Amino acid sequence: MTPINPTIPLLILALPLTMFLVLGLLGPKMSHKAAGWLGVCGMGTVLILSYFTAFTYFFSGNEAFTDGVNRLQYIVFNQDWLQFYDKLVIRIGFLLDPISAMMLVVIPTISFCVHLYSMGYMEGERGFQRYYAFLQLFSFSMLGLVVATNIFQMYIFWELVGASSFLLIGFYYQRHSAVSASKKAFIVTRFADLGFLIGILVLSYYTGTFNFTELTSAATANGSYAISETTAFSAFSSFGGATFMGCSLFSWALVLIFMGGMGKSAMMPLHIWLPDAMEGPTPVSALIHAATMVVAGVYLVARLFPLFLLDDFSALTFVTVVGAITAFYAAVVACTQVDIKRVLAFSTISQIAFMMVALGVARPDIHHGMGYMASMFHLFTHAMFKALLFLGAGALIHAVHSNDYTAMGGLRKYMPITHITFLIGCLAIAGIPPFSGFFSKDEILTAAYENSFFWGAWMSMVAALTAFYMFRLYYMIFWWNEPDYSAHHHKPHDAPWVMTAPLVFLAAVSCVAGFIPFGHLVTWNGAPYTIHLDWSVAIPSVIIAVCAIALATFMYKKENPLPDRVAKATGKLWTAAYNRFYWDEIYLFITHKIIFNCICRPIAWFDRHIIDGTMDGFAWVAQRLSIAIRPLQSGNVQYYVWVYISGALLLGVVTAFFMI
Amino acid sequence: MDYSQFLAMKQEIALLGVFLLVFLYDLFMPKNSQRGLSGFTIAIFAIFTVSCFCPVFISGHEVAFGGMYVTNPVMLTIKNILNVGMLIVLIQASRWANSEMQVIRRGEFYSLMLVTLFGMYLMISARHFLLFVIGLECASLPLAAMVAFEKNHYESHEAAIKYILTAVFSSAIFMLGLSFVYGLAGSLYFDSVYFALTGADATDPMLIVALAFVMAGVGFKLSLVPFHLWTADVYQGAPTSVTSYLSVISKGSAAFAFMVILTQVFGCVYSQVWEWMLYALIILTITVGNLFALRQHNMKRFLAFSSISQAGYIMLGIIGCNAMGMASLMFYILVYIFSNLAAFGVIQAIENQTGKVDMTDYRGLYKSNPHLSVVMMLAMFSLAGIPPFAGFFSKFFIFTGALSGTESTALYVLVLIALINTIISLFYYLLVVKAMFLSSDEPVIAPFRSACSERVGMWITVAGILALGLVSCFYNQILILCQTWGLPSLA
Amino acid sequence: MEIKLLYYLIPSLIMFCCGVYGFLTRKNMIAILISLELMLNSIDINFVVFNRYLYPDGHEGMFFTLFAIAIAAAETALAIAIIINLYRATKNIDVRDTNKLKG
Amino acid sequence: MFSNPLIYFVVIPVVMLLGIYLSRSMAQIRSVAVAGSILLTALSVWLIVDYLGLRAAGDMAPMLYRGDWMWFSALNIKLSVGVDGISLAMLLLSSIILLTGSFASWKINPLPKEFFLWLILLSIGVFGFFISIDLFTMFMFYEVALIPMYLLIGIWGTGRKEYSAMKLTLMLMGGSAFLMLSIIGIYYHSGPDVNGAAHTFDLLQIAANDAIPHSWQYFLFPMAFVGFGVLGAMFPFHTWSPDGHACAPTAVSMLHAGVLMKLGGYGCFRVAIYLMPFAAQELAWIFLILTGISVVYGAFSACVQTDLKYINAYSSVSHCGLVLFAILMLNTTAMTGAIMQMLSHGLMTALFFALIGMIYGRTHTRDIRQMGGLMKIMPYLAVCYVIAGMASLGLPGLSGFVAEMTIFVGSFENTNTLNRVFTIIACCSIVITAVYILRVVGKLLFGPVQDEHHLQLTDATWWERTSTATLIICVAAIGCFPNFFANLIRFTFSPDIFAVLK
Repeated sequence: MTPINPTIPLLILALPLTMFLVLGLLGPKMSHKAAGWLGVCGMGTVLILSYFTAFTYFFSGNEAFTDGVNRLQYIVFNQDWLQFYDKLVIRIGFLLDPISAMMLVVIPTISFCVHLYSMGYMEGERGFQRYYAFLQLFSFSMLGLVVATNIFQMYIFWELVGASSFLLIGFYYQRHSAVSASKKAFIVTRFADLGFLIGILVLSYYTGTFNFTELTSAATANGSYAISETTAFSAFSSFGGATFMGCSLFSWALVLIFMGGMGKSAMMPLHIWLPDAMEGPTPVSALIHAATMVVAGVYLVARLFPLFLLDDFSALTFVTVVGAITAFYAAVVACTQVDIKRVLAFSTISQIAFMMVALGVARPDIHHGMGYMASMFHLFTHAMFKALLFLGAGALIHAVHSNDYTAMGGLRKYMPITHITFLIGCLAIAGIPPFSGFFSKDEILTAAYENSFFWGAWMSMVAALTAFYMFRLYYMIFWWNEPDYSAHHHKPHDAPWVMTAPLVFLAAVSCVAGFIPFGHLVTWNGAPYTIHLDWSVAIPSVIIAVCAIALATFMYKKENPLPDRVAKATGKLWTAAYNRFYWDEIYLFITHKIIFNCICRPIAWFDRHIIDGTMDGFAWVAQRLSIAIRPLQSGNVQYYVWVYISGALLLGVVTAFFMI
Repeated sequence: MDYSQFLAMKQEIALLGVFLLVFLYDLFMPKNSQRGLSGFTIAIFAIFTVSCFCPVFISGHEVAFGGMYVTNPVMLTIKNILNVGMLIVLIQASRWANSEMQVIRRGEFYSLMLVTLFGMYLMISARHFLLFVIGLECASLPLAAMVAFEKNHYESHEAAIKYILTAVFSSAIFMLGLSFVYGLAGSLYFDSVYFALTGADATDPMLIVALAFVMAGVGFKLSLVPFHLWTADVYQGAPTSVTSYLSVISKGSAAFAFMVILTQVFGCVYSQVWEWMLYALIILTITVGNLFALRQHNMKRFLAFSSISQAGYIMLGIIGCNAMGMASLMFYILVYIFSNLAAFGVIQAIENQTGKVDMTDYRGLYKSNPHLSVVMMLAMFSLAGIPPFAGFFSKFFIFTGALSGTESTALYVLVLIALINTIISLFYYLLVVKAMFLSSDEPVIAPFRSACSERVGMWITVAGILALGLVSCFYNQILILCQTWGLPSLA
Repeated sequence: MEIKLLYYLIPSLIMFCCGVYGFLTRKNMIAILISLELMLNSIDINFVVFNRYLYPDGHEGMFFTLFAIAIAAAETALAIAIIINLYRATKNIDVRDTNKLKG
Repeated sequence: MFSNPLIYFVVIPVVMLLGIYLSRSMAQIRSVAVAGSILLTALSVWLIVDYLGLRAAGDMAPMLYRGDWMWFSALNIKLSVGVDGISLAMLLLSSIILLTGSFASWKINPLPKEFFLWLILLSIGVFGFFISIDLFTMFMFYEVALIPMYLLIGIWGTGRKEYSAMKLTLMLMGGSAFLMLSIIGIYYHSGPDVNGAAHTFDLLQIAANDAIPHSWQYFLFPMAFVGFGVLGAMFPFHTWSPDGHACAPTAVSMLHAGVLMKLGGYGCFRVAIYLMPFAAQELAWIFLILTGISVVYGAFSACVQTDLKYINAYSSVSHCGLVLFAILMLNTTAMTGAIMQMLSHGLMTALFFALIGMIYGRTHTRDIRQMGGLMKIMPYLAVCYVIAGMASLGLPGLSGFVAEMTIFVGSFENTNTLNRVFTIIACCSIVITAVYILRVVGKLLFGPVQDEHHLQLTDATWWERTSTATLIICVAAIGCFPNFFANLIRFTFSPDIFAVLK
C-alpha cells in the first residue's frame, strides 16, 4: 500500500504552477477580485493538501515514514527530467522527510496568509493579477525547492525562487529604487549561485550522483531511506582525498555549496540585497524575504548536514563563523535604521544567522545534534513571527503611507489589533517566554554554549541586541511622539479583516508554537528525543532580554533627546552602522569602478578598436596597397615594357639563383 | 605529300570556310544588303559551332604534317568551348557592329575575328613551335586592328598602339626564348624538345632563362603579372565587343596553350624549375590583379583587372600537371567565358544605349533596369565563386585540381593565398552589386529595353551560369576526355 | 681563323639589347618600331647560327627564320598603320604622350 | 530521388521561391512564405517522430534516411543526404525560425518580394547544409547561405548597413576560404570509398576510414575549425557579428543569429572533430582557450553596450562561444549540451531579435538610454522580452538553463586542469549574463517612461504575437522537457560513431 496518494504531493506542486499560468495568461482579462480570490483559493487548497501531507508524514506512523524509532525519508515520486549520462540524472521528485514536511507546513501557511492579506494591501494596485501570478510562481518554486529529491532539483527551484523574488521586488517597476533593488537581489544571489553550481559540479563529479538519498542516506527495507553516516562517508571517500589549494576538495565543494546558501540567506558579505529587497510590496517581504526564501540557505545546509559533519567540522566552522559575524553585524545595524522594513530586514538577517550558527555548532554527539533541531525550530517559529511583524508593518505602512517611523508614533491608539499582534511578534523575537521565539532561541543558545562558551556568549549578546532594537522599533511606532496625522485625509486605523485576520492567526501561532515538541519531529538523523529546557541558559537569556527591553523602554517610550545624544556620543560608529558599514558603497565601488570601468569598458574598447580595428586594418592595408601600386599602371608603354623585360629577367635570374 | 592529312584539320578547314563565306559575302553582296552581314555571320558560325559537336568532327588522336599538328578530343573540346564563347561574342557584338559608325567596317571586323580564332586553333593544336608562333601571331595581330576599330575615339588608337608595341616586343622575347630552346634541344618539335631536355641539367641557366622568356611570351597573352600592364589600357580603350573577346577567348586559348607548353615541352623540368616560377607568377597575378581592381571605376577597366586575377586562378590548373588539372582548367575557362561575357553583355547593352561605362553610373540600376542588374549580379557572383552559380564549381575544381596528387605543403600554402585573395575579389565584385542594388540614389540610367541580340546573349550566358555547375555532365565529360586523351607523356 | 658560334651570338645579343634599349628610350614610335625590328632580326641570327653550327643536319632554324621575317614584316606593317591612324587623329607620335589610359 | 523525405527540405523552398516570384501581391507573398514554412516545420516534426520510431525499432545506423546520388562522378562528389537526431533538431529549429521570421517580416518594406526571395534562398542553404553528408554539397550549401546576407542586410538593413554587410560577408567568406582548403585536404586524404573511388567526400566514409594522416590533421583541423568558427563567432573572429546583427533587418537577424551561426558549431563537430579525432584531441586546448575567452569576453562586452542589438550580438558571441567550448570538451555530455545550447540559443536569440525589431519599429531607436518604461506602454512585448532575457540568463524551465547545465556538468567531467579552469571561468559567464540582461530589462522595460512620444505607441499586432509566442513556446518546451531533446541528440555522440569519444 502506498503510504500516501502521489496525486496529493503532485497537486501541491502543480496547483500553484497552474495558477501562475492561468493568472499570468488570463489575468489581464480578469477583474481584480476574481484574480485575487482565485489565487487565495488556490493557495488554500495547497495549504490543505500540504497540511494533510505533513500530518500524514508526521503522525500516520506509516512504516514508510518511520521505522518505529527513526523518521525516514520517503520519495513520493521521482521523474527523470534530464539525463547527463547513465548515472547522473536530474530528476524532479518529491521527498518527504522531517524538514521537508515541516517546510510544507511553513510555506503554504505563510503564503496563504500573504495571499489573503494582499487582497487588502494590494487593493486597486495596477498589475494586481500579475502580483498574484508571481506569488503563485514563488510558492510553486519554494515548494519545489524544499521537496527536492536531489541537489540539482534544488538548484533548479533555487533559481526559480530567485527569479520570482526578482519579479516581486521589482513589482513597482516604474520606481527606480525598486528596479535597482530587484536587479541587485538577482545578481547578488546569482553570484552566490555560481558557487552553488560549482559546488554541485564538484560534488556530483566525485560522488557520481545528485540524489540526496545517495549522498546522505541509505535505503531501508520498505523503500524508504534513513540518514546514514555510512553513505555519507562513502560520498566523502569518493573524493579520495583530492585537494585544491591546500584544502580538501570535499571542503571546497561544501563551502561552495554553502556560498549559494549565503547568497539566498543573506549572510555576510552577500547580505546587501536583502535590505534593498524591501522595495517590494510588504506582503512579499513577509513571504519571501522574511519567512521562506531567505531560509533556503539554512535549509540547504540542513539538507546536506550529514556531509557537513564529515568534513572534520571545517565547513561547519565556516558556517558558524559566517553566521556569528552576520548575526552581530545585522543586529548592530538594525539598532540604527529608521525605515521600519529595513529594521525588520536586518533583524531577519540576524535571525537567519542564528539558524546558521545553530547548524554550525551542532554536533551529533551533543544532545542528539541539538543545534540542528534548534535551527529548524527557529526557522519555523521565526517564519511565523517574522511574517507577523512584516504583515504588521505592512498594515502600518498601509495606514500612514510611509516606511519611515519618524512618520509614525503613538499608533497604539488608532490601530489596536495591529498594536497587539506586533507586540506579540516583538516579544517572540526578543525571546520572552512563553512566546515561541523564546523556546527556539533558547535551544540555539544552549547548543552554542555546548559547543563552546565563546559562541554561546556571542549569541547571547546578539540576542540582547535583538530585544533592544525590536523594542526600539516597537516604541518608536506605537509610543514615542504622535506626529500630525491630520495631514492625511483620514486618521490611521486598523486594516480590513482580510489583513487583520492573518495577523491574528500568526500572532496566535507565535504564542503557542513554542510548545510544539519539535525534538520528536525534526532531528538531524530522524531519531526523536525530548527537549529539556536548560535553565542555566534560559534564565540568564531571559534576564538579558528583559534588560534590553527595559533599556529600549527607557530610551524610546517617550520622546526625549536621549537617542540623539547616544547617537552623537557614539559618533562615527553610529554613522557607520546607520550606513550599514558602507557595504553597499564597497560593492558599488567594486562593480562600477572596477568591473565596469576596468574590465567591461576596456574589453569593449579593445573589441571595437583592436580586434575590429585589425579586421578593418586588413581592408585598409589592401586599399593602401592598391593605391601604392597604382603608379605601376603609368600609362606609358615604354614603362610597361621595362617592367615586362625586367620581370622576365628577374624571373629567370631569381630562379637560376635558387637552382644553382 | 599525303594530302589526306589535311583531313585531320577538318575543324580548322571548316573555320576557314566560314571565314571565306563571310569575306566573300562582304566583298560581293550589294551595299543595300550589307545589313544582313552580322546575321549571316552569326548564322553560319552557329551552324559551324553546332556541327563541331557532331560525330563527323570527333576523332581520336590525329597527327598531321610530320607531327607539327595534332588533334584529339580534348583539343576539339577546348576549341568547341572557344566556339561557343565566340558565338556569344558575335551575338552580343551585332548591335554595335550594326551601328551607323561601323557599317562600312563590319566585314573586316568579322573577318578579323574569325582569323584570330583560326590562330587560336593553331596555337592549341600546334606541336611544333613554328606552327605555334604562327598561330600566336595570327591570334594577336588582327586583334590590334580590332582594338583600333573605333576610328573616332582617341582611346581606341592609344590602346591599339600600346597593344601592338607590347605584343611585338613580347613575341620578340618569346622567340628569343625559343632560339635558346632550339639551341639547347636542336629541334622545335614539342616532343623532341621534351626528350632532349629529359636528361638535361635543370640548373642550366640558359634553360632557365629560355623558360622564363617563353613564359613571359605566353604570359603576355594571358596577362600574367608582371606581363600584364597593357591589359587594362587596352581593355578600356578597345571597343567593348573586342574587349570581351580579348578577355575570354584570347585568354582561354592562351591558357590552354600555356598548359600544353609547360607540361608537354618542359614537363621534364617541372618540379625543378617552372613550378616555382609558376607559383610566383600565380601569387603575383592574383594579388596584384585584385589590388588594382579594388579601386577601379570604369567597368571595362575593372573587369580587365578582374580578368588578370582570374588568369591567376586559371594557372592553378596547370600546377597539378595532370588530367584533373587540365580538366579543371578547361572547365574554368568555360565557366569564365560565360560569366565574363554576361558581365560584358550588360556593359555593352548599357554602353550602346547610354554610352556610360562608369561604376557610379550603375547606382540604383536595379530600380530602373532590374533584369540587367540581375544578370550583372549573377555574373559577379559567378566570377566571385558563389554557389550555386557555375563560378563556385569551377573555383572548387581548380583548387581540387591544383592539389590533386600532391603532398606538398607549399602548394597548400599557395592555394591558401589564392583563397584569401578570393575575399578581396569578392569585395570588389560586391562593389558592383552594391552600386546596383544597395544604393538609394535615384538611378542614373533611365529604364530601357535592350536590343534583341543583347537579350539573347544574356539569356545564353545566364543559362550557362546557372547550369554549368549544377549540371554535372559538363565537368564529368571534360574530365573523362582529359583522362583519356590529355597529357599522355606525363608522369 | 675559325669563326666560332660565339662570334655570332655576341653581336646578336648586342643587337637585341640595342633594340630593347631603343624601345625603352626612343620617343618617336617609328624609332621604336625600328628597335623592334632590331630585336627580331637578332633572333633570326640566333636561329640561323644555331642551325648552322649546332644542328647542321636539319633546317628547322632556317625555316623558322623565314617565317619570323614574314611575321616581323606583318607586324611592322600593322604597327605603322596604327601609328598613322594615331598621327591622323592627334598629329603626334611621341610615345610618351600617349598615356591617357592609366591608373 | 523524390522518395527521400529529406529532399523536400530543398524542394519546398525552391517551390516557395517560384511561388514568391510569381506572386502578385503582398498577401500572396506572405501566404506562400508562411504556408511553406509551416510545411517545413511539419515535415521536420514528422521526421523527428518517425526517426525516434526507427531508433526505437533498433536502427543503429549513424544516419537515417540516407540517399546517395552521384553528382560529379569524376571526383566522387555525391549528393548524399542523411540525418541523425542533431540534424533533425537543427532542421526543426531552422524551419521554426523561418516561420517566425516570416511573421516578423509581415510588413517588410521596400521590395517585399525580393526580400522573401533572398530569405528563402538563405534558408535553402541552411536546410541543405543540415541534410548533407557529402562535404562538397555541405560546403556548397554553406556558401549559398552566406551570400544572401549581403543583400538582405545591405538593402533592408539600418544604420551603417553597407559597411556591416560587406564586413560580414567578407569575414564569413574568409572563414570559408580556410574551410575550402581544409575540405580539399580532407578529400585527398580521405581514403577509398566503397564504390572504388580513391577519395571520397562522404563524411561517414571518411570517418569510417579514419585515414587522414596525423601530420595532416594538425594542418587541416585548425583550418576547418577556424573556418566554421568564424561563423560560430569564435574570438577573435567575431567582430562581424555585432555590426552585422545591428544593421540587419529583423528576420535576417533572427535567421542569422538563430540558425546561421549554428552552422558554425554544427560544422565544427560534424567536420572538424568528427573527421579528425586525433587532431581534435591534440589541439582542442588552443581553441578551448579561444572559445573560453569568447564566453566571458562577449559577456563583458555586452555589459557596456547601449544599442540593444549590440548587446544581443555580444551575448550571442558569449553563448555561441559556449557552444564551441562545449564541443571541444570532447565528451558525450558536454557535446550534447552544445547541441542543446545551439537549439536554445537559436530560439532565444531569434526571439530577442524579433522583439528588438518590433520595439525598434515603434520607437525608432535602439539606444537603451533613450527608452524606458516600455512595460507600461507595450506590456506584451515587454513581457516577452523579460522571458527572453530569463531564458538567456538561464532560468530553469526555459531552454538556456538545461543547455548550460548540461554543458557545465559535461565540461566538468573532463579532468584536465585547463579544461577545469576554463569550465569555471565559463560558469562565471552566467553571472555576467545576468548583469547585462537585467541592465537592459531595468533600463528598457522598467523605470519611468523616458520619452513622452512613446506613450502613443501600440502593443504587438497579431502577427508579431504569433511570431513571439511560437518562439516562447519552443523555448519553454525545451526548458521543460529537456530529456526528449537530449535523447534525440545523444545517440550521435556515442563512441561507436564519434571516434574522438573513445
